Amino acid sequence: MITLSSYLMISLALFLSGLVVMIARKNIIAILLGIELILNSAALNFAAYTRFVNQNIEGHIVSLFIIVIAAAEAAVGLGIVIRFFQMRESIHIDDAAQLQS
Amino acid sequence: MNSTIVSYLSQFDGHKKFIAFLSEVLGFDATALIAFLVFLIASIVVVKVMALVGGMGTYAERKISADIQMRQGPNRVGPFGLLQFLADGVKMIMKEDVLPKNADKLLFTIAPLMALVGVFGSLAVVPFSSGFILTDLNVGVFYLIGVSSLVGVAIFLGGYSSNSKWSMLGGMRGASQIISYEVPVTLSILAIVILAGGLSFSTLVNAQGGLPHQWYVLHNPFTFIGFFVFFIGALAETNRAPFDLPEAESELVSGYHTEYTGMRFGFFALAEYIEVFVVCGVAVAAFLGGYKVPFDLGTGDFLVNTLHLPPIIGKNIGQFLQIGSFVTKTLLLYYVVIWIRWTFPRLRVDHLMTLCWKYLTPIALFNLVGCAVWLYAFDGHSIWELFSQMTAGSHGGGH
Amino acid sequence: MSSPNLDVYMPIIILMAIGVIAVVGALLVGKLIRPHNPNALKESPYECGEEPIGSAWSNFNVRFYVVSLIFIIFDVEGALMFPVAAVFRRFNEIGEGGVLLGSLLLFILVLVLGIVYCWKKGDLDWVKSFQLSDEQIKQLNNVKES
Amino acid sequence: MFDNILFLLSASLTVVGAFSVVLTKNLMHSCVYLLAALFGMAGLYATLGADFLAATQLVVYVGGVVILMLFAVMLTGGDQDKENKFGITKVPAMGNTKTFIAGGISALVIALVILRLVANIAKQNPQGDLPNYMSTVVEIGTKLVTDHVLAFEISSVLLLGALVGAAVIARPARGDDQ
Repeated sequence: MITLSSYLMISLALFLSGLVVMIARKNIIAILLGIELILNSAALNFAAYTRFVNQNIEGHIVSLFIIVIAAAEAAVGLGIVIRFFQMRESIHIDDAAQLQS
Repeated sequence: MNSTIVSYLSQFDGHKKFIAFLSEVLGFDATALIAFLVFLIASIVVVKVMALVGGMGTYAERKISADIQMRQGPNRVGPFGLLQFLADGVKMIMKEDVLPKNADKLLFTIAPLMALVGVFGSLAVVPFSSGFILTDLNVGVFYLIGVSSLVGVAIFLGGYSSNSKWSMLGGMRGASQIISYEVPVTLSILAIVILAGGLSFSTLVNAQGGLPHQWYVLHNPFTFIGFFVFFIGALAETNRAPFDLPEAESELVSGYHTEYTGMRFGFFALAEYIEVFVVCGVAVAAFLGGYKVPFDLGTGDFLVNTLHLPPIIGKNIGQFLQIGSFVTKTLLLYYVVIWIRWTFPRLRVDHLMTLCWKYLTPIALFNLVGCAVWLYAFDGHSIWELFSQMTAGSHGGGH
Repeated sequence: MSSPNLDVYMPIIILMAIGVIAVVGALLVGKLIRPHNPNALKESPYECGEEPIGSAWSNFNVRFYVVSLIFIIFDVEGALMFPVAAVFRRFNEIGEGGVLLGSLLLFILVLVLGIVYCWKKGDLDWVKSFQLSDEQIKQLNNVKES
Repeated sequence: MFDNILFLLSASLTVVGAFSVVLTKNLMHSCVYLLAALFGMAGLYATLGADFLAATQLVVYVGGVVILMLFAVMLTGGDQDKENKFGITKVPAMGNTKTFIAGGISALVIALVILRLVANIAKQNPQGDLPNYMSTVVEIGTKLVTDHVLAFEISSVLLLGALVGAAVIARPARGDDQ
């Protein structure tokens, strides 16, 4: 039987994977992959609640905007990564710690 | 709501009786089982026919090119060389499967799989007739755009995983070309969606008629240009000449599948030929009237009323006429695609990008705006309806 | 109808499964009948008979990224415009088409601004660095003459 | 019956893809596993009756974001563990045991917190039914130009900003090319 909890569990799994990727990886592109996973888990939650709880299409619209924003975020983030690589010849996150002294 | 081939079948009495009989024998509700079996059989039929189309595509390609270049073409295997593609297939299976030493083995294996899955997934929404459409999703066109973009990823991965410089160049070029030309294609389809008022293929087709002046390609000037933008974009998206830069023989050896041998190469080639058929089918469905038969023969009412056939037979004959109409138009476009390949020289890569971003995309945007304004200004009437109204109006004024 | 009817997705799954089975099956069947005698030369990447130097996985020009960047923006805008385009006709039939046309045109206008910017800045040119200005060509000619 | 099959297939594809993104050591592979996870997400949206979201997921992620990621990987020199030009030895770019332990512990803590919250929902087990939509496309389109028209227009401005910003950032500085 498929219930709301099963979708929430999948969403949780996606979120935790994204979290571990963001913390454990030191490659900026890999961190962006983690962010995509987390955004997707949020979008899945909205769609699942739409289906099971309030039957309101607004959840789908929020999910749609999450997808839009995720795409824009990926575009800008990867642009920054590429610029950073051109300047430092590295995509290691520790090389981007200039302000940290 | 979504209609499928099962919902078409379920309007016949025999289907219901069969389900009732089977449910009685098996002791549970057999509707789902029958639906699965019908889908499975229909899918296998479609895949077999498409494999045949892909195989015959290679044969047709050689015969037509031979015709254009005044040669004989394949003529040894079978009558007129018709069985050439079977010989090619056997050869492909018998070929040694070489895995380059430095290749990324996982990606090297799944790249052809991804190409084939993407193309097969897009087959599910191709409207062969009003009944024989595997599934008529509400988001049909949009789904097709999405799932066929798997082919772009597959080409990139195929180029990347070979770890050969030619493949890598071909893969990068291929991916950037496919994604670039997706923009004008999407915008052209968007213009048609505005006119038809829906995303499913049945909406697109049913908004058109059987005769050429009822097709969307002649609906108004914007769609007329839009058809050519779509067709050029579709040629580029399927890596057909004159846009076959990812596999340009003279500069990149064989492009993204340089290192692929045997069956793996065969799957890439098969995916490409089937994809050509699919995009030709989309062009037919969106612009050239789809499965509509002139004078509404396709619904079967005409046959039932004049020839006094039973409705069920009339309806099925109508379906076959629709399939014939769709397939004929699609294969004609397929011929044009092959004809173009052997007539035009290949573009240079910077010309390719200039054509896409500086010509096709602005034109497609202009068409989109034009179609939106046209729908608003003329209530969606086609240019012919406006003409006939005008002449009728002037007659009325004269009297 | 309470829950969505998911049977419409069945053919997609079946077709994709057929695709997977076809690939895996053909490769497995082929394994039985095809020859397999690899050697070092056969397994090295093809470079027209030369010894391959280095890996092919190296840096590429950034213009590939700019192209895919413009593409993804268009893609997302297309995704937002599709549902609006699908309801345009319905709105027009009840006489509310003007509002929708206005919002759609505004949306497209902003989209056009983006592509005009990229056009002006030369991001759409594939070979920007090879197009010399007239002055540079004159300089080059002077160098040749002297 | 088929509902469950579709759900199980999509869910397993999603979860296995997501976990493989965590576990693999190869950046290119993790991009492909991400593709699998996002593809499975499209199936999950389909099981939720959100057909337009499923198609959008396919178009935007499979066709767009993943290709962008793959291009970015290629533009930054494939997946090799490059040393930076100062030659400082650091943690490998794809992480080592220490970083994974840190990530695992934080994930465990957050998982416990979230599970505590979700437990209430699991007890209630809401079983709403979808209303009989014509199609979600029409509903979403209507909402986008009536209630959410501001968000619709502003998202175009957001995308314009993203396009201009990313193009400015990524564009090679004057003279870099020559």
